Amino acid sequence: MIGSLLSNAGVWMPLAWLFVLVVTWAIVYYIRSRGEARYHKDTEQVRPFLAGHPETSKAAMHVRASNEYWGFMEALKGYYHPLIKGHTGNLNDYICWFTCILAIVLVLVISVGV
Amino acid sequence: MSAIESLRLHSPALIIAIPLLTAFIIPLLSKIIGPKARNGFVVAVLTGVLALVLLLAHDVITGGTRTYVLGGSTPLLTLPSGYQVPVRIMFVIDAMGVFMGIMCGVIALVAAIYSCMETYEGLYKFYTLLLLVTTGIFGLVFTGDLFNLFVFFEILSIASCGLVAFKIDSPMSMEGGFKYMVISDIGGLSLLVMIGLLYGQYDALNIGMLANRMDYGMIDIIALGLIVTALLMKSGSVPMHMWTPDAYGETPSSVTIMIVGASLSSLYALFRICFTLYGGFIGINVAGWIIVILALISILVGVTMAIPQTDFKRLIGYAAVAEIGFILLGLGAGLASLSGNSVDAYGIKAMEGSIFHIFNDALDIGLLFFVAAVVSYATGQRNLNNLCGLGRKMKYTTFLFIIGLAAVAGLPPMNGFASKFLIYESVFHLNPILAIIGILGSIMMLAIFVKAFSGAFLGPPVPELETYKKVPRSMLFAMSIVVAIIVFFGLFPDLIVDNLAHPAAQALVNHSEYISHAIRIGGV
Amino acid sequence: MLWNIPYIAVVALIVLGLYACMFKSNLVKIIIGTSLLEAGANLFLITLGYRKGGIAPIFTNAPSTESMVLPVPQALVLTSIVIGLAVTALLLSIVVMIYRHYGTIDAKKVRRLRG
Amino acid sequence: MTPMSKIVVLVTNLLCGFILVFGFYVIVHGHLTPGGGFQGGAVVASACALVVIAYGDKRVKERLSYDAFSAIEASGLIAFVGLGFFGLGATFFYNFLAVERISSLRWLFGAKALIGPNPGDINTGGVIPLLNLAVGTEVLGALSIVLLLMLMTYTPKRGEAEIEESTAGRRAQETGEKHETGGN
Repeated sequence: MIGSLLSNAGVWMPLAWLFVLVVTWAIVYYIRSRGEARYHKDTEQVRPFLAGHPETSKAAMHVRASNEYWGFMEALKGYYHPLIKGHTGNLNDYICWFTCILAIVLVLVISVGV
Repeated sequence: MSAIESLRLHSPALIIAIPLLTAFIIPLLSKIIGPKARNGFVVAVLTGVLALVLLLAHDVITGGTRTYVLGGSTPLLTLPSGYQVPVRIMFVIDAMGVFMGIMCGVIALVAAIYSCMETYEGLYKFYTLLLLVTTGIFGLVFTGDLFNLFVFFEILSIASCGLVAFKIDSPMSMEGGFKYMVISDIGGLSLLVMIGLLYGQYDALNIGMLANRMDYGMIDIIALGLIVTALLMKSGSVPMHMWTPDAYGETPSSVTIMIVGASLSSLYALFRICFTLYGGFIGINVAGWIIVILALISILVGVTMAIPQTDFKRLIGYAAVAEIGFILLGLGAGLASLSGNSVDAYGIKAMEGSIFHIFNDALDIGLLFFVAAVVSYATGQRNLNNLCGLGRKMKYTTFLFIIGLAAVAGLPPMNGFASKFLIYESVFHLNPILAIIGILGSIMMLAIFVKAFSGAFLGPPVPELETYKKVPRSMLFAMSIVVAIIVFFGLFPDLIVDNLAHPAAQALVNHSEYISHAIRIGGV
Repeated sequence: MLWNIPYIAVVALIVLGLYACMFKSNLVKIIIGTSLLEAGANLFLITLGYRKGGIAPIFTNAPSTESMVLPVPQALVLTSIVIGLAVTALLLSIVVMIYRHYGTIDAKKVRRLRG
Repeated sequence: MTPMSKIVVLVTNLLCGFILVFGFYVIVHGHLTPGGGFQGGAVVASACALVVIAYGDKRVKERLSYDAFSAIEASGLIAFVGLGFFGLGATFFYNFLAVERISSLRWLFGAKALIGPNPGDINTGGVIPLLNLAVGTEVLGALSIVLLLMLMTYTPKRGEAEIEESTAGRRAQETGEKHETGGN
């Protein structure tokens, strides 16, 4: 059938997938529209309740890009520190990596191929 | 013979000669006609070349492998009377070569349209380099001669190093260009030593003739190890990948997609040499497993290294390394299950997935680099920490970034998912761990671009980013072409896989058919 | 033993070139290393085409008695030398620009792109 | 670079003619004696190098303009690929001059070459001498540009260098490429 990608273990039909997506979206939207329309924009409801503390400016609250995954990188410090140190940016190291991999590949291929 | 007929007959040579000719007409022309007319001329030439490539693709798909002998009395005269060895330089174009040709035609056209708004001085040299990279990729993917492969590989490297180091004012692009060129030079020289090794033994440079005469002695094994390492370095698999973010991050915004295309065409060279030259070699499964292991490491390292990045383009550079890992995964799986002239059902599907992924990867990573370039063009900022709340003002760019993000991370409706789906399903049968790490890599890829998306586009409008330059329409037009192709391939992947990727995988696996075309006695 | 001395020279050149590229931190020495590598590859191609007692493969006024050396590797080396020139000229002009920006050509210092 | 002494300038004036003649000899006789496009072009470019060294960069900048050599280079390669297009009757880069079919073009490099050792008649080789000429002009232009560019970027430390530094610095700000040094 047009638009169906066969791999030997399964099939992927993007059009059918989209159709199902649209149907579920329609159902969800219908359920949402049945709810009570008590939410009004830019009114008292929108402001966060901070127990009386002054609200800091939105720009200051925005999580900047580099501390987005702060926890992830803090947890994997043992893995990240050597990895970042490994990327030295020094051209000599790039070529050292090349010769090491060349040696390993030659040993592997010769030991099996002969 | 009608014009169309002669075009169809000579199309392989024209596809390479026309960009080369325009590459050197432009310096002369730009003295006469204005910049607008020159941009239009380049775009017109590249659309013509893309049309020629599609014409050639139609011929190759219906008519089987095409050979074109440069300089022979008829295009098919591979062995003139009285010769046992094909002497002239030949183009042997099978489904795989033409698939890569379509990729190169599309990305060259998109890069040319995108760069209509470039504001560097000495811009005509920019187009000369762009067209030289296009000629290099076309030559690399069409040629049937090993030394010709080396020459086009070097044309590609020198021209794309010229593009990487084009902004002579910024010290970073100088450093990136220098590293790129030394790495490509060492890769090219090991390719030359490999050619020496094979030529010394079999006294033939034609890939078909060599594959026919190979008997896989000790020297051929050394040559295989040398060339696999050199091409893995040039395409950026892990331990030798560190030049990739340096070079991709510093290229002028419109041609990063061409440098990505250049490293993908060195992946094509890896496909060609491993399958066609060393197809019958028993030890090729070992090389397949080496490539699979390096692919896994490059998926993991590429993805994890992208998370701590703050520079937008460097982050996408590391994502490109992970994408190369996915393609190598499919390639390695295909190689590992290759036996003589046939591959089991899962191997073919893995190769189809990775060939299709080459095309998708070029488009997705190219689109993301275009979005990064538009963001740095509009706000002048490259560091993600200073960007905030661009989504409000640059709505269309945000929409494009979401599509690019979904495509690279392999979310269902996009083309990334179609090719990764093929790779995971078939690689799972080789060894379940491969598919698990692949899916983990895709999820982490999504995490990276969620970080880039929320960092740059979400959040409140920040006062210092208020004034930003309006994004020119030629950039948006180029990006919408790429998005249209991505969505089309996402919704109808079987059109591409059945018509192009499957014959390409088939053409690679049974290399004897390739050999018969290359050394057809007497020519028809 | 005598006939494989060129091959020993090829191995020596390639090893020297790689050594220079790997351990020398001066950028110009890295370029010298790449051109050493290139010289090694070219010498390898030339010695492949050698025939004992052969003369240069030029037909113009060639003495018809001796046999000639294989011409094909020499054509390959010609192209490789042209490519080597282009690469070295490009690398040297980039090193000139790097010196203007960084003020140094030490590979340990020229690495703002890292991490 | 400061211009050289009077003697060197005089010798250069004498030698330049001979170098150019020898360079073009090597280009044109490419299909007979060792040489050809690239080697001959390199010899001619060495004449340009001699002039550049002898006359110093001030006078060279007025006389030898970058655009002229760029035009030579571009026209050389257009001629080379154009000759390839001429062969499209049969295939690309087909040696249409060496074949007896086109009798009218017989006089231009169309004679039959003897196989094996021969005295070397220049009128043989079909398109190859023309291709050598095209490659020769292309390489001549390209190598002279390389020499001129190397000359222009090289400025002695005193005087001019500071101006050069500031212009490079100012241009960096103009293009808005703000890279914080020290990396991330």
